[in-house]
Amino acid sequence: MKLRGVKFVAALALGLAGCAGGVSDDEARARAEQIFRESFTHGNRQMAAKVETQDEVQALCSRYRNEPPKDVAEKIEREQAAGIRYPASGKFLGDWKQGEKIAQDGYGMRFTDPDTKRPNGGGCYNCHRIAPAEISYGTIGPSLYRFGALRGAGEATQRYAFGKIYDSQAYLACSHMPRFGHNNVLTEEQITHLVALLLDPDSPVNR
Amino acid sequence: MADPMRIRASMAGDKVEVRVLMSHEMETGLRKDAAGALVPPHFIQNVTVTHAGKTVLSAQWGTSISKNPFMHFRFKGGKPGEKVTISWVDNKGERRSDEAVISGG
Amino acid sequence: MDTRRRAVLKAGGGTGVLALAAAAGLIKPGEAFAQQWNKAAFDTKSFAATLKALGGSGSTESAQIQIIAPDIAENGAVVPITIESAVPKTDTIAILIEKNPSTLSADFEIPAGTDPFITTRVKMAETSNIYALVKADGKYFHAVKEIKVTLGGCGG
Amino acid sequence: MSFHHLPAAVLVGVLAAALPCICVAQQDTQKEIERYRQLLAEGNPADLFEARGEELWKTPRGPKKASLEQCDLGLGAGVLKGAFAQLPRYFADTDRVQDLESRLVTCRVTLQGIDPAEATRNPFSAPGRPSDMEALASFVAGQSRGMKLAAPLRHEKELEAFRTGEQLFYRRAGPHDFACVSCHGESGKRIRLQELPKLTDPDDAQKIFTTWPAYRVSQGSVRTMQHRLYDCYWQMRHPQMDYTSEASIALEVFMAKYANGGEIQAPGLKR
Repeated sequence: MKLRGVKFVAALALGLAGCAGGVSDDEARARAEQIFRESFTHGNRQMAAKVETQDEVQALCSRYRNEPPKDVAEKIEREQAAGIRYPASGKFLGDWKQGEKIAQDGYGMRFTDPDTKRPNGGGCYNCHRIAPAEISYGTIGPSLYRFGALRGAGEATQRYAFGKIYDSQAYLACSHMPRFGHNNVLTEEQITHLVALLLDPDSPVNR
Repeated sequence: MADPMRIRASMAGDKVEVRVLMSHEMETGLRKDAAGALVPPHFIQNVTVTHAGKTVLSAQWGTSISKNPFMHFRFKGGKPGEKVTISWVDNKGERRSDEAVISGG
Repeated sequence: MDTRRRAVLKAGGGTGVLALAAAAGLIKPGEAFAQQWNKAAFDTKSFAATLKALGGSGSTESAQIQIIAPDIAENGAVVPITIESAVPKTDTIAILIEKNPSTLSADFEIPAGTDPFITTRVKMAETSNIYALVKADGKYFHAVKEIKVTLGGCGG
Repeated sequence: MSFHHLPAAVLVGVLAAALPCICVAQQDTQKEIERYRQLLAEGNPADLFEARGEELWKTPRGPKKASLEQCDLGLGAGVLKGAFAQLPRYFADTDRVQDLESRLVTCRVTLQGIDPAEATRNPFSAPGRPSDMEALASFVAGQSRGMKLAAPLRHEKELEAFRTGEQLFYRRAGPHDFACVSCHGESGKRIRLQELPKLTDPDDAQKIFTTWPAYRVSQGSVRTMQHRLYDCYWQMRHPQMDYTSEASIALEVFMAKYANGGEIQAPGLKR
């Protein structure tokens, strides 16, 4: 909430910068899109085509610099929530040991990751503190240490954790966190392993 | 041929303080290239430092010295203007020798 | 050949303060590596085996040997290590890394007049104990320190 | 025991080691990493690259058998000192905004007669395959060491590049929805143990932007700003960014605006 004022000033400053650059934001955006397409010409064409076209959420979050107006934010959250596919079995808790491996692993979907048989990692430790033994953790996201111990491991929490990993923007429009399920980075089963890492009482996160 | 070393030799009190960087891959023999083939070991095995005809340090290295090796040591008996010579030879028999003039403190 | 020679000569007149190059051909015969490389010692895979291969039968832990190194290395490819020995008549200083594929990393001979002090950088495959093994007056002494190797960036 | 020969960083280390030993607590991790970096700062292998770059700069090469000594990096033909501190900038002869690497390519092509494809063939080294660009960039950057960054951002095309860079900085795409701002939008955050600069904050930008090119111990080589961007997009799950592409230079102009005034400490030394 305290950010609102800051945002307003920032918006003003951006408006002024806009004048200095000589063209409107829409024109600047159109030019940047053109330049973007001309700057990734040597790699995999399929991969390039995918990043050239933004989906609606990416385009909106880019346009609003991750601070969408309330109505836009609500629309994003509503639509993303509707797209979450919860496990048909109703089983949210997988194996925390496999979850730990997925959380450590940053493999997958880079142009040097040709092994399509090797599953993608979640790279969770890049941004979150999780199990206490790992001292090399990032801080872009909140600490998840003791996540289950603090929130309990009831069904509502299980459902929330699954949904958040599946599509973070169902809960916070323009969150920095990838939409792991929505974008097919992680499978349903992999996400249940991560849910177990966070919630299982035997997981080092909660012990 | 390998690039020249970067040697700094300067007086610190009555001692000569030497810092050297060497340009070398220091391949362990355990690394795989892009095609998945093992890259053969290639590393410096012996280093000798001489001053005024006398060896002031010698070393044997294995594959676990870091790429582009760095070394820092001190010896007595040198004076500004004199030379320090550092030589290395690697497991393929390639060698390199460079010298630096000792500067004042 | 021409480019090589030029490269060597020009480097000498380069940035001044630092290195002066000498062509490989200028190494005087005789000073060129009469010494040996102890393959047997570099092939060993434990502290005890390395000690034995270097000719020692036992080693005493000594507070007179200091290992100066970070507790945590941000990257195992380059771990800075300084070893300083206050053991009288220190002749050699070796660096051993317990969990590396080969334990012995380096063995320095310290002639009289040279400080029993050496800084270098080593590769560590994983979190491990490192040993500074000193030979002084025919006897072996050591110090040990654990260094944690972490994953610094986004990771594989 | 006397410490007076030890560099300050090592001395700090000795004193720290003398404190009562406690297990590494979380808050100490950052301190130890800081110490690791201080111990490394004693000798930067980028020195080796600077020396090789100087050699490459002065050696006649290419079909025209010319050296790069007459290269115009923005302050006139042959002016090296301080040129890097005023890049990226607009160049009338190419009618483009160019960064250091883009301009070095221009000079290799025009002065030395090297084929453009050849001049950009091996910009990023691999073990056993050194890159001339990494060495040249190290050398030229080192010639502005200690000076303050002053990228001009005056010419119409420089301002245009800034606007483009700004759009790209916030542009989210790919399977992870990443944009530059995903990691560089807030101060004091890290990926694993690596701190991340907020690139639109002058305090952060001035400290970081000015340390590239840098020797990266994780890569065993100097890496350039072009590589930094290429590597970011790799991690962002984008395809490989074209070397000296217009988008890369626009992003550099965008970053330079906030980094202007920072003291150049390149080539730096990093993880």
